[in-house]
Amino acid sequence: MEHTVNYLVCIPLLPLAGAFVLGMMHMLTCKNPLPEKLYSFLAMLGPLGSLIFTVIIFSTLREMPAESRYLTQNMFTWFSAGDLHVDMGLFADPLSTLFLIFVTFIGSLIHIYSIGYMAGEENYGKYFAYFNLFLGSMLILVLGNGPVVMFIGWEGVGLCSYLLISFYTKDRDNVLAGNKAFIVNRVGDLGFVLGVAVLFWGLHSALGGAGFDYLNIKAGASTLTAGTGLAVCLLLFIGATGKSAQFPLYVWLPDAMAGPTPVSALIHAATMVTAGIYMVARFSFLYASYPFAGDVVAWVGILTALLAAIIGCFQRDIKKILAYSTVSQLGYMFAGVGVAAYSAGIFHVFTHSFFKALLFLGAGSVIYALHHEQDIWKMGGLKKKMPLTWIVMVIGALALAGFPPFAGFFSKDEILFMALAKGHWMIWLIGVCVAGLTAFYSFRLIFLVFHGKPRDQKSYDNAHEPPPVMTVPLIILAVGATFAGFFNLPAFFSGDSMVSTWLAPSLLEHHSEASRVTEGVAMVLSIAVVLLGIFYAWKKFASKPEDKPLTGFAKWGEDKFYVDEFYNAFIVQPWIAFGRTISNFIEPNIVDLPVKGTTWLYGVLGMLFKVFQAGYVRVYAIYMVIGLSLMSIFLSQSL
Amino acid sequence: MHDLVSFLPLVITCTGALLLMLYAVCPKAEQEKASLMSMGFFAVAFFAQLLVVCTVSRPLFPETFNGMLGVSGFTNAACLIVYACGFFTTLSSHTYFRENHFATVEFYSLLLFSAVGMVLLSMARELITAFIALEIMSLAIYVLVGFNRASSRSTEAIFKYLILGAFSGAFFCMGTAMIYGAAGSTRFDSIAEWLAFNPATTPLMLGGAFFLLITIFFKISAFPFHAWVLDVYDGSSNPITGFMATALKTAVFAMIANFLALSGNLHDSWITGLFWIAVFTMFGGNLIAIGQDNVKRMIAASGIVHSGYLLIALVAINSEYFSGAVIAYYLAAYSVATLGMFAALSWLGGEGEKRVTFDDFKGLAKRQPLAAATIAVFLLSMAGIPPTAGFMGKFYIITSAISAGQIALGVLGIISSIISMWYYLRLIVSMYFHDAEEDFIVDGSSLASISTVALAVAVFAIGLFPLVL
Amino acid sequence: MYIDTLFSIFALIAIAGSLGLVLFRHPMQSALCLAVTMISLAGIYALLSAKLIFLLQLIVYAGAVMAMIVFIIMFLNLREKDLPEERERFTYLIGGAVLLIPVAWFMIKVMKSIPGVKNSIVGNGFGSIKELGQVLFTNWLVPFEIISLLLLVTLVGAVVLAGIRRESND
Amino acid sequence: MIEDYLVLSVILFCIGILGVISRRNVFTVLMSIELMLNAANLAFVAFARLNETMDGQILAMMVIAVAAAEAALGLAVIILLHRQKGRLDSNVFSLLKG
Repeated sequence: MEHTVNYLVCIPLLPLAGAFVLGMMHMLTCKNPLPEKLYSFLAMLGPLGSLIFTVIIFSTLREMPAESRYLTQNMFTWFSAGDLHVDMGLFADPLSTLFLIFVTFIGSLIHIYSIGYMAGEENYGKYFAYFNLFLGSMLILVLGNGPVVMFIGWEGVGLCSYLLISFYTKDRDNVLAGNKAFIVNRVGDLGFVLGVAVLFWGLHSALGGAGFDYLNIKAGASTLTAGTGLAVCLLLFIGATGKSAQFPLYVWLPDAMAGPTPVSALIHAATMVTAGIYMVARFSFLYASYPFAGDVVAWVGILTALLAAIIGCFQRDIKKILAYSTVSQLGYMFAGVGVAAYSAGIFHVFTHSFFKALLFLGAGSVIYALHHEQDIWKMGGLKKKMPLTWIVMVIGALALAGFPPFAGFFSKDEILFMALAKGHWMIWLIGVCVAGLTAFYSFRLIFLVFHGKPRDQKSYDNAHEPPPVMTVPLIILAVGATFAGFFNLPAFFSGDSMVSTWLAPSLLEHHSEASRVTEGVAMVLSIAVVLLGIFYAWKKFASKPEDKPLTGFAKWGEDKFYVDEFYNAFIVQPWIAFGRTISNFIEPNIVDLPVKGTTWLYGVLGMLFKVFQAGYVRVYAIYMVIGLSLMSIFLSQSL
Repeated sequence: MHDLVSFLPLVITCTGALLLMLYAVCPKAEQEKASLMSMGFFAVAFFAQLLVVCTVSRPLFPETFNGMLGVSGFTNAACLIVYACGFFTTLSSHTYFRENHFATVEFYSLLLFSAVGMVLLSMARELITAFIALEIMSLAIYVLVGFNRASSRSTEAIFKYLILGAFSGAFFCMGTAMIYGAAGSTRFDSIAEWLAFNPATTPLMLGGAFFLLITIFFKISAFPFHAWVLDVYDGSSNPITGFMATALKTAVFAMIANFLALSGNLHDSWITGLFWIAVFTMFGGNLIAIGQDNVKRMIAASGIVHSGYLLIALVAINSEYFSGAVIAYYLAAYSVATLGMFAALSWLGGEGEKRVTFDDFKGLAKRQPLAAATIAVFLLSMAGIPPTAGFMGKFYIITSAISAGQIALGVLGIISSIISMWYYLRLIVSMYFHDAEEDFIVDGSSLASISTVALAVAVFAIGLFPLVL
Repeated sequence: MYIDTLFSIFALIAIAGSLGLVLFRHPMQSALCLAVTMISLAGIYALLSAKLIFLLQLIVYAGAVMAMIVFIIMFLNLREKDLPEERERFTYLIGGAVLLIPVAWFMIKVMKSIPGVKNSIVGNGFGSIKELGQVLFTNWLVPFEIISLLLLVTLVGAVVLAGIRRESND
Repeated sequence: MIEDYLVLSVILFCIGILGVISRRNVFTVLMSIELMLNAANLAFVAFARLNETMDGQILAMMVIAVAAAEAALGLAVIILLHRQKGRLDSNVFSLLKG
């Protein structure tokens, strides 16, 4: 079977080209912008085109034998230095194709939604240019044929998140949030780069000048020494914690809510945060050989999930709640891939992308209806005004809480069950608790926003359903959030685990079997915990919610356990002080000295040479003869 | 037949020169028309040259011309650069002479004549043919430099250039005589044959090559034969300065590269000498440029530095597989930036070239953002900032030096290019970070402005060109 | 034998003439000295069996070129006060001579490296007009043709620089 | 001996260089350059005699033509200089410097 195709490049290229065209148009016409319809039409071309190509790739891959199911395209040799040979190439296998499917699909839906949400905004063209760029970078990240190409996309999404989070540049807080996201991501990127460097260092003799891509790395991975392999895994995971917002680098994600709501949806559902999971799954052949690294990943994941779920229970801002839920769900995913249940983790990424996009876009609709009001304590009773939004939000919340038969149930339970089956019962236990918390805070949100009495009558009166361009994507996503789980119906429900089977060739996974009884009991238990959470939320918030100041532990939770303040006091401030010292004292007095000295020397020499340009033709002739004479002396030696 | 096609662009240019010369006699002759005609001739010659670009390396009319002219891929590239330079110089001149009224039809005739000389020089496969071509080129350029008879600066420039040029030309003659004495012939193929059996350090061959190189060093303004270049560039009109800095250098480099590449023996014997000349040229040029306040003099001095880089490439050429691609690429990159710079100066310089110093361009970015941006592009390309053509050119030169084992030279080249930022950035700072003191009222619809923009695009196009390959 | 004697005489005259060129203050005296050098060089060409070059040296160089130079000197009607003072020229001459020692030494070393051959007049039409013409129009056609271009450039250039210019565009 | 002719050529060449670098009179400088070209010519003819090929004499002819052209243009420039300043001192023409 021929593995080389020439249309892979179209997938990232179409959104990138869209970004370029939109960006140029915006720059050329920023004074008197073109009609919004034109921008939106152009913006849609890229994502939809990518979606079509993704479908083509999917069907091509399906026809290939499972064991050699991949497509590649090499565009050109990017660079080649010593043994390091990097091709600018793309690589599509079942894993990346699954990512492509939901990235392009959900990305397109969010694009459509944005047309409505951003209508009438300033910098409409710039927004869509960034959006397309974001999607294009994510697609490069997913499709890159090796860690170096992946890194282009990795940095690209980081850049775009910065640009989009601080999109409303007039507000200084937004810019600071963008800076925070960028800087925290850079910390993670350092880990990633170091990991790739160590990986290459460990492999360069095994590669022997062959291309530094996944196929060759996988083939040579067995030659890594144990220490090197472990170091690579841990360093790469640092990168993943940055991009996928895990402890201790999760702090940027809640602040990233500063951007327009569709941006949050895109970051949380389709791009950026899934990158870390993708990367760990991509290197599953490494993580599988180092159980310790896997344990670290799993524990960091599940603890992040717990922490974020607790914080989520006490937030007031509708988008922050969703943000912490994302952090929490990402923790689940890492727990999944950490216990070597890669397909379960990936499947949760897949389902999560549907219901999280749904929740964000639904929240966006609410915010849009209430003219940018984000505090859930100022909402209430919106069920009557926005029935459609209510329905889809409930579906999203049920899916998030993991209530059967919605999408989240199957994927989350798969992770929990796999943790149990592999003997990580502590992780399983925490996971179940987190499930209860998740149910609690998601329904807290639903009840406070849609039920009860309106707490702010004025904005309640103005509320209305958004236009169809926004509701249609919501409906499509709601359908997805309801049924996406059935793609991977486990054997327990006499399903055939379609997604896991599809992913099998890309992942190195050992399936462990546990008895049907255990599986059943675990499932019932988690459903029960979820129901408990929903019930508690109903009891507390459905009829007569009280917005009283929080105290004690709850206050801690509301203030996010002071992690940001901790970072500020112990990392940011000392760092700033250190920087001040350097710039005020060390830089001008010590570092600049040789620079200034050289500058001075050159200035003096320059003046001297000016004198030599005396302007007399005879003097110039004399220079020539002096040169001639010196060279003659030199040449006479060799005669 | 093939020979005739290879010869076609030269014939076109030559015809153009002669026609314009005759047109000059016509009582109703107008210089504006003449400039359009010469533009046409250069354009046609350029496209004719594009047609012949693919011809393989061979002597032209070997029976009739006795192998004295030849074409190769490198020669073709050099000719392309010369024609393009001529074309853009004509565009700049057209604008320049709207505010400076001293042009006549002969100006364009001489421009075409000098291009003929340059093309012949790059095609020459025989020393005395090369000498005559060099003189055609030089004499035409001398006259163009001194074209403004009313200006004492211009007269001084032609005087200095002519005296020193003729002085250095005498060395070429003496060198040719010595090589003739050694090898019994002045044809490149015979010299190569002779060198196959005799060492290049035979006294007569060594001395002959030495004197030839002296002339070449003078023409490309290598240290210590550089002193004339600032005064002459300063004194001549903007378009001509651009033409001199680019086309002339291209042709001379084509000739000397062809000569040095004729035998590995000969090239090897000059590596050490060229090494030192390259180093002194780069650093001497930088030091001179640092002290300059006048943009034209600064560009002239930076031209010395660029000659240094090209000498690095000359050190690194491989005689067995000589394609000259690196040299041709760098020349193209350098020419585009320099021509663009002088096109912009022709456009912005104003009447009697009143804007010449760094301070005169203060705040240009506020009044003429497009012009400032294009000038910044050219300066950045000259400084070798990616993704401009200048960066790629320098990159190739330094990699070729390193792959030829001249690591020290490569490192020195990088250091020199860092130093050169000093004076390039100074102009950018002056344009962008100062308030405007005047309005820079210029005719924005002129041909020079179009050519400036076209060249700025070309800076990037040439920079990306190797990626396309 | 008489060839060597004649050469010595011509050489001495040539060197004396060239020194006169460099040393005399007035350009007219220098020009006449140069003419003397050129004529004696013509004689040396004859000794080297270069009959045509001997003729050309006399006709073109000593005749035409020198006549042109002398004509221009007289045309400009230089008086004593137009000439540069050049008091320092002997300093420069001595300094220049010192500077030139390595160059001259190098060149003489190069020239001395050839095998010693006794000069004698070569017969068989070596250097005569017919033979030279044949070589010129067979092997050396290209340089001969492009010299015509050079002369055209000079013509146009001299007119542009020194001729009457029609002020067309002002 | 042929090399004597060549040595004479070297001497004349060096005297020519000396004239260029030590004199300020523009005419003398121009004539010194002519002298250098003459010296090169002598070398051509002497080498032609040595190699017993006539190519050297052809080359000498070419150089004579080039020298004549250069002299013509040089004289045109001298007329130009004289028109501007009325002086023929090369040091007078040092407006461009630095």
